Amino acid sequence: MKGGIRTTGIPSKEELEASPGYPSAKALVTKPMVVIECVQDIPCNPCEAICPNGAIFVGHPITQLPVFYPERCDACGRCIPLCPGQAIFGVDMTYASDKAAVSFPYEFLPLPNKGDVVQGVNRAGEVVCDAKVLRVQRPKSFDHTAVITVAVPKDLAMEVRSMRRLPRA
Amino acid sequence: MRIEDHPILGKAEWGRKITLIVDGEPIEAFEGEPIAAALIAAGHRVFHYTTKRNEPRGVFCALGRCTDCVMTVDGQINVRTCVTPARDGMVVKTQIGLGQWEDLQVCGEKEE
Amino acid sequence: MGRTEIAVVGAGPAGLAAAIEAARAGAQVTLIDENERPGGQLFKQIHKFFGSEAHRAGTRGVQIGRDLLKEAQDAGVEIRLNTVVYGLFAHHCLGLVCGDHTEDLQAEIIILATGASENALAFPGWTLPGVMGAGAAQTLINIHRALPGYRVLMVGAGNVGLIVAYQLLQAGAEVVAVVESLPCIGGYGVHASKVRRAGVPILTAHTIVRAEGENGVERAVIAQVDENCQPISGTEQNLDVDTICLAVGLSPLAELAWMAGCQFTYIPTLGGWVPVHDQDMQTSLTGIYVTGDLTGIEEASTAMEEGRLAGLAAAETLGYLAPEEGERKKAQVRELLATLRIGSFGEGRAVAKGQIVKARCEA
Amino acid sequence: MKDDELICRCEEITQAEIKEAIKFGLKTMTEVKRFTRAGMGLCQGMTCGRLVMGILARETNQPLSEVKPCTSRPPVRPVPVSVLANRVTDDDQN
Repeated sequence: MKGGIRTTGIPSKEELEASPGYPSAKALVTKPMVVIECVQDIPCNPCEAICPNGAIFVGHPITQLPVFYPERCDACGRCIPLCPGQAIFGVDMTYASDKAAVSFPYEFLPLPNKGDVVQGVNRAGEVVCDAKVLRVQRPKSFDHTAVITVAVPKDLAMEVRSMRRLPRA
Repeated sequence: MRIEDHPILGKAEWGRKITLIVDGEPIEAFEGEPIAAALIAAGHRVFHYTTKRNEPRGVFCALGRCTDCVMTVDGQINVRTCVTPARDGMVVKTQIGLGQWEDLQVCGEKEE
Repeated sequence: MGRTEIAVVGAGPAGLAAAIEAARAGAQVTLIDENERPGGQLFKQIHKFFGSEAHRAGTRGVQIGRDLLKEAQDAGVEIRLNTVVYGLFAHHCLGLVCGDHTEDLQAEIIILATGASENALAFPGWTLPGVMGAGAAQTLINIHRALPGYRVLMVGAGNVGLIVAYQLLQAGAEVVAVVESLPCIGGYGVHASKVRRAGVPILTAHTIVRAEGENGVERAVIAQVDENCQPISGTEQNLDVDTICLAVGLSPLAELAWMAGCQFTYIPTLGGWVPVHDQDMQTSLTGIYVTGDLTGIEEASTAMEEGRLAGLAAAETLGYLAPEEGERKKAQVRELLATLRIGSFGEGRAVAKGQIVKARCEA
Repeated sequence: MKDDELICRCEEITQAEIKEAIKFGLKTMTEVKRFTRAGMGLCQGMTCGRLVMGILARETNQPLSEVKPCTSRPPVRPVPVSVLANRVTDDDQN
């Protein structure tokens, strides 16, 4: 098979859309929610345990792909820093008329500051847009994984998945 | 280079600052860290030259198994620097080939 | 000669878990490690682990290491650090190197948890300073906080290669590329995705052709490979790097098990020669148990469960656990182990592990 | 891998030397080690052992499952003789 996560490290559109953790375009426009980009049968289920609303189901065996129920998700984002694969993101299509807010886990230094304009990158690490930093969360419970929320053009909400690393001081 | 700050591990907590004499030059180290770590942090790459081909070798396994990082330390040859803790004033030399014993005191042969 | 009831060799995840279970059951346990710090490779695993809550998923390896150490101390395990086991002799006697002298230690049961060592890859220039094991780089950056280089080429896209590439970025180095000679990425896709998002290309069907430099690596030459893993001429590329990390697999570190006379079997999926063992992790020799990567290359999560299994079995053998209780506890651990060996990444290991036990029955 | 490539880093033995030795009829790792010194250096084959096993299997058309490592002997880590000779027993300690 050409393309796809096993050859490129990037989940393909087909892989993502076939995954039960990936909300439909229809659901996405209704409210903020998480997007689970977990496409391989790894034995792992912390996302299921931490969700206070039962919006994520893995079940048995724990290699099953997480099933996401958008209607139950209140976008609290607790699963984002916990996922050992950093495969969960937050997407808010309702953020503004022309912008969406995207949240992603980030484990590099230096961290950006709220209000900074950083470069949004896609799953291949390519810069696709400027992105204004809306929030940088790093409470103790996240165990050193920061969650950064940026505003991006709406049509890039399902493309931007991180930011270009900032140069070390 | 030292990694002072780290996104996961936080700010480094170094031990007591000490000095190693490496090929006659002082370099800064922290007490108890492996000699090899201090050398790598100081940008030192060649730890010994091989016996037959006189080729440079440096840290390869960093676990005390491969013996590529051996140097002459306080006169003792073939010291695996990746698992030997640094102590203040240690005299460390890039080992040439099999090296040469320099100070028999460390072998316990010197009579008091 | 010193004596103990259970001697555990190697204080990594498997050895620590074994020592904790056995000591909790009431046995006298001596845990021996050649390093200055216990924990094996756990303290350099700064990423969050996979698995379920029972496997401490979502917790970083370094924290699991701290937890296990505390548990071992609380359980009354005697931990002997800076102590090399240089030999395993008749009558369960271990030869120890402790600083300036040697000692003997005899144990009723010996649990070997000696782990694994990194495989090498020979190519022109592989002896230059700056070429090192991925584990070596990981030790330097995460334990000793010394950066071995600024521009790194990672060879191998299994989990070790991908994880260490990511951790090199976290430490402040640039990873110029990850090359993998196979047409597919061997490690978890999510690890590959993290590296890709950080801007690092993963070049499958590529290999390192040579390393060049005077007194250390100054550049690497990589090339595409054909179906037989041979470089295709004309596809060479020069990469400006000062460090080349090798992540081309691990082999069980089994010298002591060989020396003891344990029977072995060859299982490529598990890293080569592994000592055969039964459902309780006991080898072909009564009273000698094996656990962790020594019994086949897996991961820290499985190593901890296998360690627990060996620790429980050893305590049971010595009478510290009633047979029913022992069986019940062991069954729980086996179940936890089984859940880590399913799915496309685990099935092969489950089959291979079954072969080991089968080989033991036939031995 | 080219023939002039070093395989044993400690004793600086090339693939060519190992292949040449195998032509004399060597079939086991122990024979190759004694004949060529590959794996006889300071690290005792810790790094090159697996590479030599691969070459031996290929050159003798044996599956890898037929090639066992060299006999494992103490000490399994480099230990100064002065330390090995300084054996402390209970009698010394009491």
